[in-house]
Amino acid sequence: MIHANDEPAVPMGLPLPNGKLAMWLFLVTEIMFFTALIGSYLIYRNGQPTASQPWPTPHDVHLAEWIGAVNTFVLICSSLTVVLALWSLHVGNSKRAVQYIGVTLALGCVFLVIKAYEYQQKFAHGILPGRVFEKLDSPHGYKYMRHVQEQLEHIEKHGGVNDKAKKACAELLADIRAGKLQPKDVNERVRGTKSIKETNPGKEFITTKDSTYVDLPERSRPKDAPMVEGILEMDTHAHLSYSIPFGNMWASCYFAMTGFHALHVFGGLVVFAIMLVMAWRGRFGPQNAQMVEVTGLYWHFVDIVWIFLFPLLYLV
Amino acid sequence: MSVGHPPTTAAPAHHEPSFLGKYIFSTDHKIIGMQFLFTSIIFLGLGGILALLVRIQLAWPHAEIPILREWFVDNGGRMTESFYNMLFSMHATVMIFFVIIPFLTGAFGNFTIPLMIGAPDMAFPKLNMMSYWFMWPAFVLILASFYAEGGAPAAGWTSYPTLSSITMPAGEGLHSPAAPNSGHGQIFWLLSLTCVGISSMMGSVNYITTIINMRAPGMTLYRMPMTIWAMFITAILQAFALPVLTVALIYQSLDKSIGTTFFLPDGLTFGNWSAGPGGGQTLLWQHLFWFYSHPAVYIMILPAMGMVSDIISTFARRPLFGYRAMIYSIAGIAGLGFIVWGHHMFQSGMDPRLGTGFMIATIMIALPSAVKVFNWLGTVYRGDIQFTTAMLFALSFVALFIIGGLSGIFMAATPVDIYIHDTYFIVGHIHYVLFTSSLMGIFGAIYYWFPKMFGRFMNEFWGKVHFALTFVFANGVFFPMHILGTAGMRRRIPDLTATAFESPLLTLNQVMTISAILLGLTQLIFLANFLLSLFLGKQTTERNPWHSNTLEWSAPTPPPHGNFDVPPVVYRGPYEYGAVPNRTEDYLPQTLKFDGPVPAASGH
Amino acid sequence: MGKTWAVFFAVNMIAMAALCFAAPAMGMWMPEGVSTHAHDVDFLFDVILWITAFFFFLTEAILVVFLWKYGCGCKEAPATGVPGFLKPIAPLIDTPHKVEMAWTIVPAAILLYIAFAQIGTWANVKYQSRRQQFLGEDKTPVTIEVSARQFEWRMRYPSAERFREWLKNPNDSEVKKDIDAFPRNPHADDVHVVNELHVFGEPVKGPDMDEWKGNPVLVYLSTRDVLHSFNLPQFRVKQDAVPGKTIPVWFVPTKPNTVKIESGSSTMWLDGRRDAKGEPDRMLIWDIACAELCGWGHWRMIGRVYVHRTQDDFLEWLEQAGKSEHGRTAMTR
Amino acid sequence: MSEQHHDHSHGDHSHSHGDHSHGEHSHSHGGDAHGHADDAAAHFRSYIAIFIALCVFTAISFVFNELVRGGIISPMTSATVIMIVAIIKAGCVAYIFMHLKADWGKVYCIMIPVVIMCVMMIIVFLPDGVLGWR
Repeated sequence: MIHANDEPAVPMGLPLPNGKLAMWLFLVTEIMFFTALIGSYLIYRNGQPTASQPWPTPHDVHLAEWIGAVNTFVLICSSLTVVLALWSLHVGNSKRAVQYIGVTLALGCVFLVIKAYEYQQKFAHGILPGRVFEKLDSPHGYKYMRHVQEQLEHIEKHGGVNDKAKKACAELLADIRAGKLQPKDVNERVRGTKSIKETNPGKEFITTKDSTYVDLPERSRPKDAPMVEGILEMDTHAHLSYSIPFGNMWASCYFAMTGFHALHVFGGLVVFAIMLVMAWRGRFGPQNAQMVEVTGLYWHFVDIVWIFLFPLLYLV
Repeated sequence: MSVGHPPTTAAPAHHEPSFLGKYIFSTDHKIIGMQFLFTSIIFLGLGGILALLVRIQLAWPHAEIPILREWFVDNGGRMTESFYNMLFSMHATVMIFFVIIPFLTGAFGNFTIPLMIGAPDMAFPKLNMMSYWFMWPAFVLILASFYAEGGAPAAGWTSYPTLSSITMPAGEGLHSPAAPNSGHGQIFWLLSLTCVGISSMMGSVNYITTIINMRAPGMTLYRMPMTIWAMFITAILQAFALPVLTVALIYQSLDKSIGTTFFLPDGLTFGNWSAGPGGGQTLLWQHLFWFYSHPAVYIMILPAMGMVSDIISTFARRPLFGYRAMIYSIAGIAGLGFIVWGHHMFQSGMDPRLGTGFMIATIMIALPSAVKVFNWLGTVYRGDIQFTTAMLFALSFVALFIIGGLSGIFMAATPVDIYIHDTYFIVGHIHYVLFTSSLMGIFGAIYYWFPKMFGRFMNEFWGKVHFALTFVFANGVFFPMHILGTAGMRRRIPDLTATAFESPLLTLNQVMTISAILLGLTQLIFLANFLLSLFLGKQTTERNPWHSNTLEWSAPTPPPHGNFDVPPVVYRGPYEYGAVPNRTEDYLPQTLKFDGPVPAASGH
Repeated sequence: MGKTWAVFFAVNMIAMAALCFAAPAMGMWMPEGVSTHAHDVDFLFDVILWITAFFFFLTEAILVVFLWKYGCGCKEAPATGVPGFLKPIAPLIDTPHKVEMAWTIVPAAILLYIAFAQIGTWANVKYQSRRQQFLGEDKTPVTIEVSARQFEWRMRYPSAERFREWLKNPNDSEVKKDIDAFPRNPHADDVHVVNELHVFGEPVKGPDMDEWKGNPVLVYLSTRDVLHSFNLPQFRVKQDAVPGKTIPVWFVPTKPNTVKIESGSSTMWLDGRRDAKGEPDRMLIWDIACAELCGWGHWRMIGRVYVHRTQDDFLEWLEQAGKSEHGRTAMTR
Repeated sequence: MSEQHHDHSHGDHSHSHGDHSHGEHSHSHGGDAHGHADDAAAHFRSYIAIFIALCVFTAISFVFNELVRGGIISPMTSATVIMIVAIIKAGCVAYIFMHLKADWGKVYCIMIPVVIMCVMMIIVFLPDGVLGWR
């Protein structure tokens, strides 16, 4: 028996405003969401690829590390500006806060523009899910050869490569038409073997007389095979397809992860834009501190996600 | 620092909203709860019809079914296998995502949470409204899938790739070389479930925030009724697990539509057609799917457990035995629930060493369930049981959850699972947990809260008839499933005469089907009782007809917008039933300030 | 009123329990296990069955008794002088911790026992590391690649010649390597069969009577389209075939079901029979019934297991199958 | 708690919190008016410091990646360093920018389970993807 009376009516709950608590809970769901994305990426990356058929390197898929690094820097800056916006509201400087939010919005847009440039590169090179050539054994190999032939014919007609590469293109096209080549040979002459060492750090190399190259199955050749200077090594801007083992899987993961991240960035930008509109109409002040804080929490989370995506996709 | 303020006494005045604002685009948690309730009942009917068609096909595999005969003229008047596969796939999808979950978290979560914690509404009423309206795209899409080219999905509710997700190469349409139904219908299914997921996620964030931050003064965590505890933990489960399913659904949609290969490995060949390069992992779908869907099993049972605890305690006129143990066991079920998903995958080609770990965790999860059952029995002990319809349903929950819980141990044991995996044993198990437990709990809750919801009682006599027949026929359908499973009958087959070991089971299947039809007809009694009582039921004359302690009974009936005429202040736990000197009633409402000894506080 | 409902619950529960007891008698129970690990699986099933049955009866009985005793209309006289049906708190509730501890620790112990009792059997039939030991180091398993597709099982055997070589030198490392590489290394003379899994054993003289010992079977399971499940209910074998993976499955039969029947010029192998003259026995027809939904034809994706009585029978069948047209060896359908 | 007594016809949560001049300071230590200016300056300094640290860390991971190309360190070492750097960066952002420093006591019961769950999920997935049968 207990006496459960005379207790004062104490307020219940956490000393957190509802909005902030709900945002933290929402972030929990977001953490799980991105964990599932990143977790499955790790499995795809470490599961099926083997030493002889590795996961694509950034170079294989036209991904520039420095662009990712710049984007990281942009997001870090925007994280700082949003926290400074909140700080400005706390010290009572609403005007400064609006400026900071404006800068954040601008930085977010810069991030998206850079992202869009990267995407455009992927589209230009056909590095899209389900559209990358992986296997070169038949029938996929012959599809690949036909595809390269079409690309070469396009180059023949419209140009678009430098002179040195143009000659190589013409030779390759002639050889394909003559039916002299296997898909593997076509791939080798497009891709070349010179730059492979640079772009495959840490992989096992087989040293030959005049060059080194990594032993990939698509490019696996007898040890004394001569080095081939690929068309893409002569002109990196030539639009020619080559075989990328696990290129489709890479593209799938890349677009899924960065795509959902970009969507989240966009969502944040919408809120910042709303804040700016509010400020423009003169309805923005210290009373909006919680709105800024909650949005800031979200924005920092988006930043944290990128902090993990950058090394996972670009570096490691 | 503190954001809490002493409550102001005056409830704010509200202007009376229009009909549209009051019943359709309502932000009132009670109305939203009822919206969920009505749609769930409609989908219950749909799911039930699908189930009956499944049962009929199983019992008379070679018969021409009177009405369907016209649809299957090409097939000699017999149901096609694809149609049959569609039936059970959609039955499971509808029952899980559009009946049980909306019933429990949507209808009763919405109705009970603010009322039972003494809040005027949810923390975010508009978000709450959105969470209902996000169900509508899901409703439309899932119904539209029946009319999609090839029909509704037929890859099971688990939708395992590659059966579900292989399509022609990107840009060549959505036709599936694996099954006619896995094309367009599957996309509808995936989008529909994504909408359900978004809706549930909004709901769960809202519920958690409300329960943490909106409790009435004095309503400490350990004074919350079990219903609220169960809803709270369920919402946490949803918040953690749903995003993972969302990712899986999105991945599968992308696989189907734009040519990604997340779940499609290399070298797939269908007839003469060979798919493009893959690189994906089929098993990953199962991992992601079950990472959600196992906790989802608890999402589908924990709220029912909570409501049943309240009902049993109320009608046994006894404090809930081991209140804290009940909370800890719910939390234990939820916590363990996240590390047992692999038991759905013992035979799936998952690393068998993982299987061992999952087995131990799975078997141990029976422990909190056992504790709960014992505590319910302890609650009934020395009670004064009032056999209302609600109480009968709650008691049947206990009686039949025991069967569902015990049969789970068979599947949890890896070697035994080798034999009974994908047999009717698992079908029996899930129906014992979801029909005879969750749905019985839901029925009990409807009978229990109906007076508070609508200000009228449901008819007790017909309620009891409904209960008795449901109890008998449900056991008649679902219990023999264990026998079928033990005899090796596979699930998801339309015709069991194809193998030597299954064909002797036909007679038992026919008995079950007759029982199932009767079970379906019995629900018409419920439907009639429910609808007629809405308008003709006996009116409630008092706020607290069951003499219950929890807060919702101190609100006016039906509760107005804003719920309470007097903001409640809580002085005690929710289960103080029993003899109290100097008091003529045998219950002490949570809002009652009362001097003197009170019944043993539950669970100390 | 209370008593009525107590009886109602009790009758239902008893009816269900009775069905459980009656089912084996009506032939609706697990079919006889015909592999070496089937006994272990069945034993574990029975252990769990008896434990759960005990708790089923215990808890349901308690529930029914409580309903009978504490239902309205059968209340005791109030002890404290308060009005109505009120009565004092039971002494049990005053010390709930002891009760709770008891009903937490006892089930925990039982559940842990159940969990740990399973591990050995599971490891034997699924852990790669246990395969050699379980099948016998000096035995050559019948090595078969089973490739599932919608909606049939395709089996690939080594040729009779190659298999004879393997049988001769079971401990040879080259042979072991060859067996391991079998799924990746098809030969031109491999024998392809559809929906028929042929394995064998050998009669041996036991100490007091004639026995029959099965030869281990090693199946490399793969699929080329969707998920299937390689399900041999009588052998207590079940394993999903996963696209992109090749999964080894192994077991040892303990009973033959196939007899060789020579009629004129042709030889037939019939399953479901004890001997050449006897009548077919339904219990000896062992299906390979796909257990994972694989499309519209899932239900009829069914093969048969033929366990030959002797090695010679099997080799003779293998030779003939190698010669005959693809998939035309089935004599029973 | 104050929410329930507000008129929620304007139920926007950003308004729901009553006393703005105090409640918004939930991230600051004291939350009271005194020492406001000092607090503010200290906060500003910490934000800038974290920003600089983040930039430095980004540079570090970039440089380590380049070192692999030069063959100076092994990819494994660099991967480890880069991932540790990422975790530290995330920690910095969460701890200072997201005010976990002040709010940890209120949200730890959400954050600890979710972190455990993330790590566990990935670890449990790995055997199948990485070690499983090929």
